[in-house]
Amino acid sequence: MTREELQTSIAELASGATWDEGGQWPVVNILPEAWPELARTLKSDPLFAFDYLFCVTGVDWKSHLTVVYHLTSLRFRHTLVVKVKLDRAKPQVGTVCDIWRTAELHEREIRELFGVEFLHHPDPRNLILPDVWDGFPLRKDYEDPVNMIKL
Amino acid sequence: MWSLSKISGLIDHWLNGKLGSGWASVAEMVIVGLCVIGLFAILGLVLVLMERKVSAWMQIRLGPNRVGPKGLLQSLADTLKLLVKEGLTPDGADKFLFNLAPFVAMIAAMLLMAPIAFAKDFQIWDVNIGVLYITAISSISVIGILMAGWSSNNKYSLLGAMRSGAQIVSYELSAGLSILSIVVLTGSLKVSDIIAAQQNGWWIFKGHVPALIAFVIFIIAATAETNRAPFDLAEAESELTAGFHTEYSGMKFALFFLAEYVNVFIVCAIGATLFLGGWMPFHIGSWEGFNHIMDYIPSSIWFFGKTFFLIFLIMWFRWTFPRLRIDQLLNLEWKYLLPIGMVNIILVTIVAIKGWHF
Amino acid sequence: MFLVDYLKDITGAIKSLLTGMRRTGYYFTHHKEIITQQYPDNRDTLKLPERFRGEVVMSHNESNEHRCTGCTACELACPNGTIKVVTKFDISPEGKKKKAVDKFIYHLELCTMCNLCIEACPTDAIRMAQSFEHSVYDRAELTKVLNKPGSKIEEGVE
Amino acid sequence: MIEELGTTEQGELVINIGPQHPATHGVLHLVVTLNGETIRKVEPHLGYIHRSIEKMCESLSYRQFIYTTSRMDYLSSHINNHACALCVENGIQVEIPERAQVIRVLMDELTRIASHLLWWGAMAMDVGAITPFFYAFREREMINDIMEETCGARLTMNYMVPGGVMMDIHPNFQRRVKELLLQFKHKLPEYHELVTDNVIFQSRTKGVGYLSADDAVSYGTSGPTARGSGVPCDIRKLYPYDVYSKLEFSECLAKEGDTFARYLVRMNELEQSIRIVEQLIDNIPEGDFQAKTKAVLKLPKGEFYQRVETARGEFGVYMISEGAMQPYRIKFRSPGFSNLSALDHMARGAKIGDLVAIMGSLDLVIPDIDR
Repeated sequence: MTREELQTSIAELASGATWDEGGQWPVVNILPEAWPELARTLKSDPLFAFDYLFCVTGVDWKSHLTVVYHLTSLRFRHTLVVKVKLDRAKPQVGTVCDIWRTAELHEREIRELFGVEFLHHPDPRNLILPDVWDGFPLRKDYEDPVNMIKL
Repeated sequence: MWSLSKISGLIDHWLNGKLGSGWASVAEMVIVGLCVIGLFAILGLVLVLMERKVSAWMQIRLGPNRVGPKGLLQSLADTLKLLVKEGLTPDGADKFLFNLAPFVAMIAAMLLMAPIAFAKDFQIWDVNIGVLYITAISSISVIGILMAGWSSNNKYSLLGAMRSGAQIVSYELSAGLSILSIVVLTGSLKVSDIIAAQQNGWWIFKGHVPALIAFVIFIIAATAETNRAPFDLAEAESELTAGFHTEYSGMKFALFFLAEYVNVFIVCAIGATLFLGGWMPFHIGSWEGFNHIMDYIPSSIWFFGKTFFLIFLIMWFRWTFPRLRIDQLLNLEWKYLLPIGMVNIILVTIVAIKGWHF
Repeated sequence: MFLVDYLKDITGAIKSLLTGMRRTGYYFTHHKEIITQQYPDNRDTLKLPERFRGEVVMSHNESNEHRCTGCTACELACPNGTIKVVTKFDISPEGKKKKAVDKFIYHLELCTMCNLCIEACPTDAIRMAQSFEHSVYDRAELTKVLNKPGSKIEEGVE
Repeated sequence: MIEELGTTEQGELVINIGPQHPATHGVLHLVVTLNGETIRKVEPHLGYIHRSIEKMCESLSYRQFIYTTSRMDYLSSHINNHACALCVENGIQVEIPERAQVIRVLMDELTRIASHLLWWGAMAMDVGAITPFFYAFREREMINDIMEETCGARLTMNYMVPGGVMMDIHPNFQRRVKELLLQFKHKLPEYHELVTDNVIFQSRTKGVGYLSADDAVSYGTSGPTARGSGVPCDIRKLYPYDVYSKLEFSECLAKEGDTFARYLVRMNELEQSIRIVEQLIDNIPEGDFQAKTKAVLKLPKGEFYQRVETARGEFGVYMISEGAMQPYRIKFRSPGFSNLSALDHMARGAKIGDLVAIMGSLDLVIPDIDR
């Protein structure tokens, strides 16, 4: 699907989705409530067939957090970037690891580094950090005077 | 001519003259015990160095070449290092069994020395059930390994010990069958008789194809019984770190290490005795002249030459092959070696009854 | 047929094992293939390529002059804070104040040999040396002052 | 914190493989639940070598952060650097001279050969054959020497800079690469004799660690791991960068999806990489090795994503710029992390020995997983 086609067909699915201009791939911004539903459609609908989730990450925008999903379809070779905007005080989004299994480890990583809670995640434990870690290291306001060396 | 049997005879004569027959035999036992321990130490040193050199040359490396001339004293230095290292006993281990296990492994290896003929008329104990004795005692070594694995209170050790148990119990069968085929050919369990029967040629040549098959099976089973690659599942370092001796350190570890090498020596010595004529020089039928020339080489050199050839073969396996998986290891035994061994022993029996062997 | 397959399996397996053994046997007997370098013994003949990045050094000529102007371009380029340039002001014979390097401090223990400082240097004052045996007993020895004592800037380097 | 682990209620044995274990090639920690020798579950515990490179990069300039990526997948450091350099170049809109592009691709492929060689040796060692490791290192050493001569370092080169490469190739470069190719052609059959054709190796790897094509996609695997299951995913073919679009090489695929298939894909990739190097080594165009760039790079506001194919799979750099001298956020999509997530699925029901073989075939590099 071309960029325009993607835009129109996804706009029908998720109301309130906004699109970022420019960039190499179409970027859609949605709210967390709409995400698991949209994800399921993106994966199962043969028009999209977004079967390959190649990158999941979080970004701290100081005012809010986003979780960014990079999706591609191995059949059609089109790519879509989905940004889910989250409240910084209580970031919550539904998990997609039942749709794309690779999300399981990625979500666990984002959970501990950004403090995003993935609802219904089957194994929400710390993957990288010790269990008793305090704070979310990849947030912009994270301070750790002991382990972070300022040059 | 100088020979080991003459020296032993002289010592026997001298002791009997000095002490009387009762005390002389006690003194001889002590001497023999010391000799066995000394042989152990020397074998350990030589075989470790040999293994390191063989592996190095196969791996396009130089190998140990720092300690002593051409690195000859390397294993001595290793031993010294192991001697002065602290022997740790892990918390929660069964201390008695943990400390006993290396000695059990050693003693099992030591007992096997008894019926081996190192040279002409040079044998500790020429018992009339020599071969049976060997097969019986060699199964004891698994107890040491199981003991070590169980008492270490370590899951890797336990897994290694269990693997080793399954492995040795299985491969005993093939080893036994292939040994049996020589017993069938010779008609005697006595080691000296078996060697004497090879006066006019070694069994591997005289016994046609069945003897060759028995030899191949024996070598495979021997490699497995000594827990050497490709059958080193008991210590499989990429899976179980060090298997049953994961928790051992210092001299206790060294004893396991030594027992492994001595076991290799012993199974190779047995293989050499049964299939390659032991100390018997290379004789061909009734070629008197040729046989006479061969007799000029001392019998001990024949024995050690053959044994070390087999040891080299086993080392060659180790440094070439990947390791088998536990189920494949058992498959190999029960699906391939054992049926072949059984068919083979029938063939050997036919050969023996018909007198087709030379 | 079952028996034929069974025997084929066995012969195929033995053949593959023997080819492997022939390969290791070849190397066992051909010692000229050995590639071991006996490192501490071959120090005299061991020659590292001229681009090898061992540590940052400052070139000095015979009259103990270096080319560093103290511009701190290297300090800015360094990702790890390895370099600290302490500057001073020299008074030239004409009475003019001129910025010059006082101490060029180099923390070898922080350096990742990324070569960015060398690339950044506008006057080619620093370069990478080929030494690689850096181990010392006290980590303080790894903090080095690269400009030699009493050295001054080469004539004509701006 | 890892609680005291013993046996579960079902009488299953829980063992810790790692963080220090000969088979994990680094500080990977796997908590394995066993029933006898059979694996019930594999849980990875990561973070033993996590340096938070992504956070570090937020305070480094666009020239500086590239060197940190050499420390992630240290076996494909050139390719990682390449991805970062491409990403920055994409932002500053600079045209790379042809010569620099060719040098970069040459270096990438040499790195891939070196990486696959190390993997081959380590894989053989995992299944218990130690000797192949040394044969692999003999050829790998030649590549390292070539790298040392041209780039100045053996492992963490930091040779790619935004705009091209840091220095021109060494005058000896072409001669030595040709020597390497000659030696390699001579030695590659030995590798097959020693390991590929070995009956023990085949029985250890065939049918072990099966990963279906659907699962491979769902788990986000890439590189030889996915191609072993028949998923075409070679970024060099699908989204070519630099001069890859002009080169002749084929994407290596296998259908079986088992450990041996992944092994064969990597062995074939070695040959394809040699093919690429052969095509380029005599055709390095004249010209600059570096485009003119500003001393201080500033990227326009926006997001940039660059995908490249490392020896282990797809490596992605996701860079968000706010127009400052430093990136606002960088995410490295590492191939090992996604490939690791499929390990549990592949290893269930296998034996401990199989787990080691499967890990070997995934070619995990732990700093790449932990970042």
